[in-house]
Amino acid sequence: MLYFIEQCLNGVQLGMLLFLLAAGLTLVFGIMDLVNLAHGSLYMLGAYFAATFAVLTGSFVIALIGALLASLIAGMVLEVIAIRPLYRRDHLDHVLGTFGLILFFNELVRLVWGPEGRTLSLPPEMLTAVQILPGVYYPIYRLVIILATLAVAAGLYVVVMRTRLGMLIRAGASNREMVGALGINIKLLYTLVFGLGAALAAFAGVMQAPILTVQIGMGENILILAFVVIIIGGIGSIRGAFVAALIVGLIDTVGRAFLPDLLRHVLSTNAAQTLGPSLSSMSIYMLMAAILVFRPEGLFPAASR
Amino acid sequence: MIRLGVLATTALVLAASPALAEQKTIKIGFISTFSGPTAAIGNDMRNAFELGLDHLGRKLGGLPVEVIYEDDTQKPDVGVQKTQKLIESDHVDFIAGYIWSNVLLASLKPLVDSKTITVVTNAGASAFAGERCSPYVFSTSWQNDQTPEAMGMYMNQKGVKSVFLIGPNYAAGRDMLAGLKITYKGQVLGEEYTRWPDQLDFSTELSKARASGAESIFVFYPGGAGVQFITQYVQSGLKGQIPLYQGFTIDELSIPRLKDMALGIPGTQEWVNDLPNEANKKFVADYIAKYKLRPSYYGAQTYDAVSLLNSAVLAVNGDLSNKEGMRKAMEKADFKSVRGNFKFGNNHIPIQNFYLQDVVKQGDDYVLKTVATIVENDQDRFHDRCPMKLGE
Amino acid sequence: MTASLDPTLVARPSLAFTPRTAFTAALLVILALFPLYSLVTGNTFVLTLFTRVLILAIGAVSLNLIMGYGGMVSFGHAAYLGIGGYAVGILAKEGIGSGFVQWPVAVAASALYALVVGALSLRTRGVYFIMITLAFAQMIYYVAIGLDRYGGDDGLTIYKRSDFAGLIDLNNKTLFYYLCFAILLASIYLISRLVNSRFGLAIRGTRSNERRMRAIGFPTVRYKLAAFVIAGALCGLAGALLANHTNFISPALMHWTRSGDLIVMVVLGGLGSLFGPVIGAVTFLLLQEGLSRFTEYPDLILGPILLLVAIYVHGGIGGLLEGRRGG
Amino acid sequence: MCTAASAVCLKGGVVASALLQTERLTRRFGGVVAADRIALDIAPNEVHAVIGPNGAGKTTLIGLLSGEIAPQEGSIRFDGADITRLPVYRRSQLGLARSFQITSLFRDFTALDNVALAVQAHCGHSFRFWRDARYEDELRKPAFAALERVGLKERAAVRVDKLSHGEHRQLEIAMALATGPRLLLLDEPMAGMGPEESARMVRMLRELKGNVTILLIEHDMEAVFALADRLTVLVYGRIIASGEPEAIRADAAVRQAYLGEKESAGEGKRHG
Repeated sequence: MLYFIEQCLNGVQLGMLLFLLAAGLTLVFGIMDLVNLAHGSLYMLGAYFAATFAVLTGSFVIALIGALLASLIAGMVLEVIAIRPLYRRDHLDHVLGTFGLILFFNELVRLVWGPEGRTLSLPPEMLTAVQILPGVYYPIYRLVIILATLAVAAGLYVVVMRTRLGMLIRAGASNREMVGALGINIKLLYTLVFGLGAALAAFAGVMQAPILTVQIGMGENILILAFVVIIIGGIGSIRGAFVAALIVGLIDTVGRAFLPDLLRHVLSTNAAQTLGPSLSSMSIYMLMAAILVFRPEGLFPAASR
Repeated sequence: MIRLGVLATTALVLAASPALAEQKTIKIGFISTFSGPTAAIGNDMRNAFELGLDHLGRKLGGLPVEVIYEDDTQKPDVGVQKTQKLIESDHVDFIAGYIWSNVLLASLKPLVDSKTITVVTNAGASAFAGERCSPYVFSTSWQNDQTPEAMGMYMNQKGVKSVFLIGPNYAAGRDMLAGLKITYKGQVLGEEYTRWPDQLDFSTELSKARASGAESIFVFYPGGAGVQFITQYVQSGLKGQIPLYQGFTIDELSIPRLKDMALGIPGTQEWVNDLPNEANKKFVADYIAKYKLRPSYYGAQTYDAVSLLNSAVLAVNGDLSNKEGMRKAMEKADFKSVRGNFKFGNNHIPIQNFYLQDVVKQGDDYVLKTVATIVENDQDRFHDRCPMKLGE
Repeated sequence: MTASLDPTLVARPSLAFTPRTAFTAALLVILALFPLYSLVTGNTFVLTLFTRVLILAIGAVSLNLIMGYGGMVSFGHAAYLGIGGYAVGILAKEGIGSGFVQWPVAVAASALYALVVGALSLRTRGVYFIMITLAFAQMIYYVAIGLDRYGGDDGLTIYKRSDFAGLIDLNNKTLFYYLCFAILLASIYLISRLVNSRFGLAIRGTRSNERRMRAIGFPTVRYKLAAFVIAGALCGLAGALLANHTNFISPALMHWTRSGDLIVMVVLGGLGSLFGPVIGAVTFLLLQEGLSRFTEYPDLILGPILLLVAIYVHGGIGGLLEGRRGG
Repeated sequence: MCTAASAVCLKGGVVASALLQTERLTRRFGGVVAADRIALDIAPNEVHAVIGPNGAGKTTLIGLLSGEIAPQEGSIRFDGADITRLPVYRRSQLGLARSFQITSLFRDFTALDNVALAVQAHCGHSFRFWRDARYEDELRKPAFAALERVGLKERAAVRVDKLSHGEHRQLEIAMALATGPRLLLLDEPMAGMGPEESARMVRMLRELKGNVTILLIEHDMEAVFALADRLTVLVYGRIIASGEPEAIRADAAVRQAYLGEKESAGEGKRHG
């Protein structure tokens, strides 16, 4: 039981990272109707920025803040230069263009930071585990990730639900034309939203850096997961993204934790060992396919499209 | 503009195709990983290979050498393509390198089909040591199982009652965990394989290890993943509770990133930088002098490859068409290895000692030290599946 | 075939000497002559490289059928390469070396998979279709990783190429090259017939205005599904070729970025044009290969090129050669 | 003369002769009732016009009849057969052809190709993969004839996006005609036309009169009274009157509805 709780925490923690990534993606998708494969590159950039600032300042917190600002700016610049002209084009051109951006950014990072990848080391006090329940030890830092992300989620909720910007965002996600009709400076709104998405992605990139990695292409696998999340959650819906991220995170982790043992009852150990991890990865996509077949608008449709 | 690009590149591909190279210079193709999180390994290999050539005046058996380095990006399918390119386009005389067992297994067919004399400087897939051994393919490293087998023996000596195994789900990962189970006499309470190379979050596996109640954990994660694993192991607070035993997870490349986290985690290896023989002293000293870094076993194995190739070219005094001659010469392993001299098994895999190594702190510096010899003249357990015999 | 109608009423494919036709012709000639070239220079790798280009071009051609003519953007097309490849690999490992078995199985398996995926996916539209095809491709990808017996993530080496009872020896690089070339041309001809047949008009009409198609009495879904299956089968054949080409298959064959590559080739070459995918495949792979020869950072150039094409060019390079621009 | 009330009595007698008949056809969108127990019957070869202010549910009615919108209650019988649950394409194959209020054509095809597709839809399945359909007389001849009927003969080879708006409307009709329909559902064929264009359209439709049954939805009262044999007036999804043109002209309720057009137009904005 305690073990199960621990695994669920791991799942939640993964889910939280996914949410950070998916939130930006779903906004950009919902509001600008842009399929942005390059979102993972912003996640990568954020991590690299942080790694650099950490070396310069020696402080993880400063590095985090610096990375967020840098990514916000990078995102807005990217939007103005490369993304804006894509809005007029169809999804196919989005795929082509942003696919090109992935190649570009991976190469750029290789040019600037070298091929080896970086480490973002934590302050020593983060290197231990705490007893959250009798018998359940959990790494402090992973708790930090969960809490920090929850904070961001809450903040995002407030922004989207309580502010004028949020009103526009919601309006945009459910009815793009309407926002245009309202005579809002739509260009500026788009740039802001894209920058926000970039910052959120960067936040995810920085938070995972100390436990996982800072390396080229780190965004590509998790990007697909993020897409799964926003499809399951419903394009344009932050709430949907949050719920779906948790679901995906839990399925992936709990699946990895328990499937191999279950399989061992029916298969040879070896087969089970190989099949287990891939099965749990598959189950996520099965869920997504099922959702698309039976509830194409996702769990929380934000838009009537 | 794009159209011009196409024509230009087409022209380039046309241009980049030398007519059959006549044998003035020796062409060596070197395949390793030079990008991504494991690029450090590739660089260490390249450094060592360059150093080895320097030590020989950049000549093998008196013939000038040209080396073509190719990046397998750690992907089997890319590895095959690069291998084919080296053979078919660059018409290399020798090929060396290969970090990854799965890349090697994928590339083995073109190597064997083309009878290219190859020196594998790290990958030690079991199949390659056994039924898929080949007369023209040699290894200066080991068969995957050997190193963990040594660790298993050590854990027996220490009387470790039970262990939980964690490794990546690819050829080498499976070999390594299997190897430990061969010699280890205690209980194996669990065995986890993770997606390779893209899974870097080991929280699930660490939680399982903790829950299994095992007395120890054995792990195999080469390259960057090793750093991730150790970091997460420490973060999860397990270091104080469940001791870790590792193979290929802590090395001179990862220590500078791990620092204190690496202390007190023993490993086994066929080479440690402090091995007391002349060849090794020279190698390590010159390497540090030239690159301001410590060489790892990856480098050491690659450095030996240069000497091995040299012995081959000398034996046939430069007649590279005489592959039989070169093969027979190489089987003698007639050169000064930095691990101390060794013999080849019938499958062209070294029969050698394995040592216990530990991380120690010298001032601000962290280094690996040889603690003890675990096993002497160990031969891999797959050699009898290989039909070849030495000297035939 | 009929004179009774005013010929101006049918848009005949123009054989006029446009830059595009000239470029296409030149490209085909170059492709046809490569074996000669590598024979002269002894550089067999160019042949290996271009065989790969041809095979992927076949994949792109098949994708173009559903994407360019049917308006179905499949982000999972690499799955068929994998299925075709694994069909050959698995049969070979199990000791069935005959191409007469392997290739039909590869095609049939791909078609079957396409049938299932299509039947489920075609209930969705637009971006949801993109995503569901991706989802299914990912499933197959992980299935392959889970195939312990067939190498799992490490992939599977194929020791003998498909054997056609002495009819044709695939180990002969030149022969194999021309086989791929022939299959490519054949599939292009097939599609050129297809898209102007009643079936072709049905799927093109559906692409243009599906609501109206139903209103005038077309059960559109079954035609789309049929096109989806045909494309899958053709790409499965490409997969079988690829497996024979590299003598090695691994899940990487089906990684989503491979599907991305295929889309890029089609869009780059020009959506819904017969030779577009070939132009796209050649350009894309040569850019990759070629750029890496004169810069250490090829994608720094390739990436922006793709972006610019996406933004400014209508109908890809084909369109560019016709002077069509985006707006 | 038949009012909503007496529509029930039709059940017995006229049914046999009615080509299309709806009973209690109802469709709500949220709170809005776009079609409220509509009982409609259309005799063979008549031109039956449905008029009403914006948002009266005219387009919804077309949607229900053509099958794009599923009714929540009621039934539709076409030539005696119940088609309430049939998908769009099956109804079309039975001879129910429609034109669209907002022109909906295959813009990247030529005019002839557009019509030819319509013809193709009605001669067997299209699983024919080899023969070049652009040279099949079986498809081209009838298509060409249809274009001739609507006076687009000269424009046959022109791409649709090169045609004028008026020509688009004509093409819409041609496509509907080409399938040899038994019932034409015309959704505001004169929408957005200039006076002489609509005049031509009226002339064209009058030529069709007698050979094909037409259900005409139109704002242009002049056109309606020029063409229709019978009228049905729809307000808020309910039939308020139905009968010969003169009777409708005289009907007080209809007057009321049209005087009240303004606010119901406002309504229309929301749930049209």
